[in-house]
Amino acid sequence: TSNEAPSSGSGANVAAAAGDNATPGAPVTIGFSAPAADHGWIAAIANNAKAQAEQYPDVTFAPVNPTNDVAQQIAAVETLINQKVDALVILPNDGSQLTSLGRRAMDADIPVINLDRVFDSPLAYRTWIGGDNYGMGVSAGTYIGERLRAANVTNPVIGEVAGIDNLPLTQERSRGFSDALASYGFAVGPRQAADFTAQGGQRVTANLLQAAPKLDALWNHDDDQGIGVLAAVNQAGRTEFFMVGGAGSANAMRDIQADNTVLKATVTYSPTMASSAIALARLVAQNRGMGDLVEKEVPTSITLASATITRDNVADYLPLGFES
Amino acid sequence: MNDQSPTSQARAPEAPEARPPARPEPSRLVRVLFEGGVGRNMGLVAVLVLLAVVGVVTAPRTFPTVSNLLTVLTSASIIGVLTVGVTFVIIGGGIDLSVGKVMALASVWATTVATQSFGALVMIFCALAVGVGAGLVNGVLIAYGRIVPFIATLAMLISAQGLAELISGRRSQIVTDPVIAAIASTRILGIPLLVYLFAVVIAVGWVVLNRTTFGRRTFAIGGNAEAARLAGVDVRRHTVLLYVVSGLCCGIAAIMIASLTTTGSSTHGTLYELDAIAAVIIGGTLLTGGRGTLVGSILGVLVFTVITNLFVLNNLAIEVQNIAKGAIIVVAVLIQARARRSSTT
Amino acid sequence: MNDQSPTSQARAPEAPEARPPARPEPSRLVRVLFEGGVGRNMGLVAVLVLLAVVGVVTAPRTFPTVSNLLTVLTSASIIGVLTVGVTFVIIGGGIDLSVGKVMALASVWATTVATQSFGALVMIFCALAVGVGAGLVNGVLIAYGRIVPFIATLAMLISAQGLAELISGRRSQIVTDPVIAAIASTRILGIPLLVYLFAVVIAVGWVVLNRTTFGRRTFAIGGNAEAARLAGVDVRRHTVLLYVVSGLCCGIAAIMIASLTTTGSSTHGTLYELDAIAAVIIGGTLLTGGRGTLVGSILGVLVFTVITNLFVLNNLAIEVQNIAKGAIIVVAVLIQARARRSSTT
Amino acid sequence: MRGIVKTFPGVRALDGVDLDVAAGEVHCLLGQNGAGKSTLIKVLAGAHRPDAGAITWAGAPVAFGSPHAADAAGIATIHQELDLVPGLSVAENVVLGHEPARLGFTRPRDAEKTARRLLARLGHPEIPPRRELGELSAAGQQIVGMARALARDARLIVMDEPSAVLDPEEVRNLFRVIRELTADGVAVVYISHRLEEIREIGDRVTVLKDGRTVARNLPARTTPTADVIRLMTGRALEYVFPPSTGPAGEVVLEVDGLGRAGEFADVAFTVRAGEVVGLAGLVGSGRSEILETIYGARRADTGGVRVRGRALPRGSVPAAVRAGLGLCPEERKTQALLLDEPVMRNVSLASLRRFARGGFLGGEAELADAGVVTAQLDVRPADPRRPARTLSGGNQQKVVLARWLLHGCTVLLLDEPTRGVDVGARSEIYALVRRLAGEGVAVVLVSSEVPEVLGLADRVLVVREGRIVHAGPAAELDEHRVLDLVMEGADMTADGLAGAGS
Ligand SMILES: Nc1ncnc2c1ncn2[C@@H]1O[C@H](COP(=O)(O)OP(=O)(O)OP(=O)(O)O)[C@@H](O)[C@H]1O
Ligand SMILES: Nc1ncnc2c1ncn2[C@@H]1O[C@H](COP(=O)(O)OP(=O)(O)OP(=O)(O)O)[C@@H](O)[C@H]1O
Ligand SMILES: [Mg+2]
Ligand SMILES: [Mg+2]
Repeated sequence: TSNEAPSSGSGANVAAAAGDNATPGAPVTIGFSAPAADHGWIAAIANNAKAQAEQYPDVTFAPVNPTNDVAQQIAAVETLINQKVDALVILPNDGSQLTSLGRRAMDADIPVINLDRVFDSPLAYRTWIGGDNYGMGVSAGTYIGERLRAANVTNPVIGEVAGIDNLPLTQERSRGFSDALASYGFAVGPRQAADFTAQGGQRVTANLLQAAPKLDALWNHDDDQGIGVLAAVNQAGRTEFFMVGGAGSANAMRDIQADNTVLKATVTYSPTMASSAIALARLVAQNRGMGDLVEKEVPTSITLASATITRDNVADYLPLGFES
Repeated sequence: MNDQSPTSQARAPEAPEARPPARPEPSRLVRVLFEGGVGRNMGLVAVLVLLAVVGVVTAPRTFPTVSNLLTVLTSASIIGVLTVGVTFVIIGGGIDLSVGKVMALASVWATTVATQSFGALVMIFCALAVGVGAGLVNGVLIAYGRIVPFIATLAMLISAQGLAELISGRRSQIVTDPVIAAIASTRILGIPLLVYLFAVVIAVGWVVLNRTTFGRRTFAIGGNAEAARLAGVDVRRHTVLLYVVSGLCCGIAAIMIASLTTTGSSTHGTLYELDAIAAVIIGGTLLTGGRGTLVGSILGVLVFTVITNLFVLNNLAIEVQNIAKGAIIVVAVLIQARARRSSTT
Repeated sequence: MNDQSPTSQARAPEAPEARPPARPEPSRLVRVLFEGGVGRNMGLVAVLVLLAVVGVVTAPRTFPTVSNLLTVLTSASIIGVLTVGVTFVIIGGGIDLSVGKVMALASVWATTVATQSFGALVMIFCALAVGVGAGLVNGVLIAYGRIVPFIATLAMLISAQGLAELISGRRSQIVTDPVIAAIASTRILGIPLLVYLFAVVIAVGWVVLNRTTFGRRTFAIGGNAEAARLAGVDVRRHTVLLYVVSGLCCGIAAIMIASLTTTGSSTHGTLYELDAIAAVIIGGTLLTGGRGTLVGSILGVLVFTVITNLFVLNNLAIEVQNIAKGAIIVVAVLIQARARRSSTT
Repeated sequence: MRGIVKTFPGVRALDGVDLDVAAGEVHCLLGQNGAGKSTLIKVLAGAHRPDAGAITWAGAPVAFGSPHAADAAGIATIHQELDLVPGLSVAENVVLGHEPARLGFTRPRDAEKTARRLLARLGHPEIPPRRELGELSAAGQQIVGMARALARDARLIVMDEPSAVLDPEEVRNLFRVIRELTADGVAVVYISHRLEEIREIGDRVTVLKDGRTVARNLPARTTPTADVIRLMTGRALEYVFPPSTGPAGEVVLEVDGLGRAGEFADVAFTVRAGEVVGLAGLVGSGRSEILETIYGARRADTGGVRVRGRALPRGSVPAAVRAGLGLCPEERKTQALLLDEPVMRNVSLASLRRFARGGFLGGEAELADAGVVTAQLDVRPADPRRPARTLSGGNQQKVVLARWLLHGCTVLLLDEPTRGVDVGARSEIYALVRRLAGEGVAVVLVSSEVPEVLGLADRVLVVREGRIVHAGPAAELDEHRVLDLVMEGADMTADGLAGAGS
């Protein structure tokens, strides 16, 4: 949150270039396009990308107008292609809808680093780096399953506050969640979709708590909307269940550390991937490989792991948390 | 000012004062309520009853509980407060598309670190001032700049959104002030403070609209602005005031939402303007102005909120919710129109 | 412009029929263009020129290029087609909030696996049919169900959204048909096919609005529905047709967006209705109906698109963009109003 | 038409009306405001469906389900409320509903040709067919409305108060056209509150009262006026102007060098307490503009206005109202009334402050006082809670007067106060104006009816093309002299108006 005292250098996470890759190469321009930030996670993506690019003296960072409209994102990236940048980092509003655009860039010999939401065709990107939505659901489900089993709860009522239901990522998270719970013999009870905003989280949760007079556990997909979810839980005075967050905001981590709310854990989906994407784009544009790998090329696909943060390990992760 | 008291004229000798209003007077309370809009909104009341029946049947254990009722009222309170302001503007012949984002801007401005450091009172003042200021700009652009309300308030929507993002750095600003944070969790006699606030805003709005010269002039301007002007009403100043009222409601709603979500954020209130306008129109206010009731608008808000609540309690998927919601709106309006037609004949 | 004020005749009782229309006839083309709206929209043209100057100054290497111009026109084309339909509806005294989501629904319906298996023609037919069908429902609800247009089309918006989500399973459906996929990438004489399509829709819309009985009656209904009824116009049938026209435009736009994004999706067109309505109103069409020009609406769309393009080329942060956009809209409307006032006096 | 019944919510507008119209005649329909004349012709035009009754057209029973059906049968109607579209051109209005078209494509040139021909026939070849209708004055629009009716080659043309916004010259033109039509065997139903017009143009008269036919097929030229008035109002009424009430007091209103570019210039006059000053002039001469500028509704470019010696700020209606001015504007419906609001609220609109305590309304005083003034003016129906929309034209006019009666003013500006008002109400309004003057109110009266100006005013100002060309006591003028002044000495006393007046 911007009203917290500034900590850890504007909260952006950057990787220092190490080894051979630290030496400046040919100057390159990296175009960057992402959805408009109406959300802490997306804001962190943009911030991380920018901060990472500033690490490199040989990189010119060319971000375009973030937008939540597919047609506008297409127009914006087209201006980058027209400008003949050396590499593109694209977090599309919708992977399918921008696939043809990725193809066009690749056909114009501009390597595309596809960030998070994946294009439909491997021909549309050089490298994909992103989080593991299914794995995130699995992590959350596993934590809840373990904890409930340890407490010997039978037939638990497990609630789920999803993000925007239209997004494939939401559907994957939910699938992972229910698959993981199924392995414990549990099922998802009341499930409602919010919209990644605190206000949506509050509204949906206030009603959902009415639908479930007694809950055992609650998974909320997103720590930004989680602020509202937690507010609704507190306003209803409900304490009989525990809650798991998602994404890994610094705010959620502080709540976990303080251990004075129902929030007991969160599963990460880290916006640090944007920093890595810029680093990858630089390497690809300069025809370099990744330092620690034997291969001379950057791999075509990198999937981040979803870690489970609890009170026990929160101190390790707090520096990576993004401000909502 | 002038020597002829008009009432003395009016009681001039040849006046046939032997003609009292002959219709039997209904009890005063009944009359006040009917005149105030309940009478014209029997259709909406019927729709609410219908929805309640559906709720009792489909979710017998969760729907008809006091705590669920209070949840519905709390959910309705924020958009309800905005709707009160929008009702004024629409009855006065205008429209306000900016309410959702002005509320967001006010919530952000009131929750910056700097503002919060001065404590709750300053935060409240700040939210109200931002709302009133935005309303003032809207009103002046419309009344004196002669920009059509749709465009002026759309521009305000966009600008307020941008300003809110700029100030907040596109992040949720967490409310640390305990007083503001407590508003949403305080209950008096078991009823949340937000519900009281909502009730007070409705009551004040109702009195102003129906029992003051300001309200009367609002109807007059919406009904026929030229006639109002030629009757000596300062139409432009009044128009400015209407948007200020709407802005003030945004300020109040900003405090409420900041407390309810424990954040100030530029994402608050997205599309609230459409919901508020829809509630006003479902409530029977003419989009062209001059006619409408506050009670109708509030019933409209409640219809929307109860629909959402029913869906959540029944754990319906969002796409089914949407399809059904569209159909329910149409049916509600048809019932309402039919009820009104039959009540006037 | 003409020397005879309509009342001057009253002072010339003698020799009435000896006075032929003295006004010199301007060239036919000039007249057609002026009558068609350019004359009334000099203000908007001025705004566009101003924006172009800003573009040339701030982005001299990227803004004034053919490829950038074509990018602007392509971006404008989809919302532009919707705006044509909305212009008809608003001139006819209604409003259509559903265009964005009806387009989304049509794009989804046209790109299901089943539909795609029949090939491009069936897909196009399907998109148009869905658009027309939704328009028909809107029109019937409004004309015969007597539901106010704001509510009827809002309900359609919500339902279409839900239906699109249901059909698509909330996923983007990929266009596999090569013909449809090719529409957006085809260029003729270096100009994208989408831009031609846009031009054709504008041209047809202009002719229908200004040169057919349908178009002239649209003005009549929006200007004075009762007068139109008394003149023997079937107002209700005409109203239905207006919404069908708007729906048809949604169908065309659906094909265009499906091709441009190579997907059909329920997320297409979110909030396009507000942009379309704003463009129509900036273009000088009265929200109350009866007056307006198609050319103005298109200029309005272009103003919006060029603003966005300028922001992108200059790489402005989104929050600054929004604040500036609101201000630019206000200034554009003020310039336009001033230009029109001075041209009529 | 036989036994036509039509009820509206709460009102039985027509309660068994009969009407016979023969080919080639001018059949006049008379009745007080609210008698049901307009409703009857709306039934005839297919705009309303009657609840009961039969219509026989050319020997066969018919039922017009829509305006289109009546139109197809050969009935054209000029409705009382202008049934025109302001946003369309003159030509498009003339042909609306029957646009010359090929395959749906309009043929604007044909439409313009038609419009030009018809406007010429009505004596107005100079109205440009391409001009947007909304830019024309009310009189110009009325003429377009008539052209519209003529465009249909109808066998029956119904005219509902066509002369209300016309000046004498225009009325003369209208009558010439009516005579041409009847000579061709077209039947005309003519509605007007000006009895002298009936006498001039009418053949037979049918009188309505409270939704019933009280007299049928009276000979228009020979029935004594007093009989007609008695039939309409149910009482004997002397259609005369009340006498002036004696010498005027001190000067209350001073208008000095007032002007607005393009509208009027150098307007200067004074009005004393208790004096009625009439402004005579042609439609379009700028009288309304002068009144509105005095009132502050338009901002003066030059000159000023003083009330009791205190200068009014330019362009401020609230200041004018505070200083004691009141205006009854020319267009009741668009400029004066809140049609959907109850009569009571229309009446109290200018006086809200009086009924408010600290801004709060709510006493019964408002209803009671509004009831008293409306009763005083005999507004019918008497219930002040009825929406203004449901009142007839004359009663709506009384409501506007009641507004200023309730407020009380030092200077009352009246713009065409009797337009569309029946004889009964007219004499009541005359009496009221006189009474107010007697109580010391200064009155400025604009009227297109010369006898009204002469009969009611103490002093007459003649306005021509935005300038006062004559000022003098009413007693020194007669109708012909005023018309001469108004028309710049054009020779027009000879024929058309010979039968008018009395
Ligand atoms: N649409 C309506 N709804 C309700 N009442 C109506 C309506 N139209 C007319 N009336 C009522 O019907 C009666 C007859 O009205 P109508 O307009 O026919 O009178 P009129 O004879 O034409 O009067 P005027 O001379 O003032 O034009 C009046 O009492 C009027 O209030
Ligand atoms: N709608 C209009 N547009 C432009 N000019 C107008 C319009 N109406 C009136 N005018 C001009 O204003 C002047 C006065 O017109 P107006 O008809 O109001 O005069 P008036 O003397 O009040 O006539 P009336 O007898 O109708 O009251 C004329 O010069 C006329 O050309
Ligand atoms: Mg009438
Ligand atoms: Mg006038």
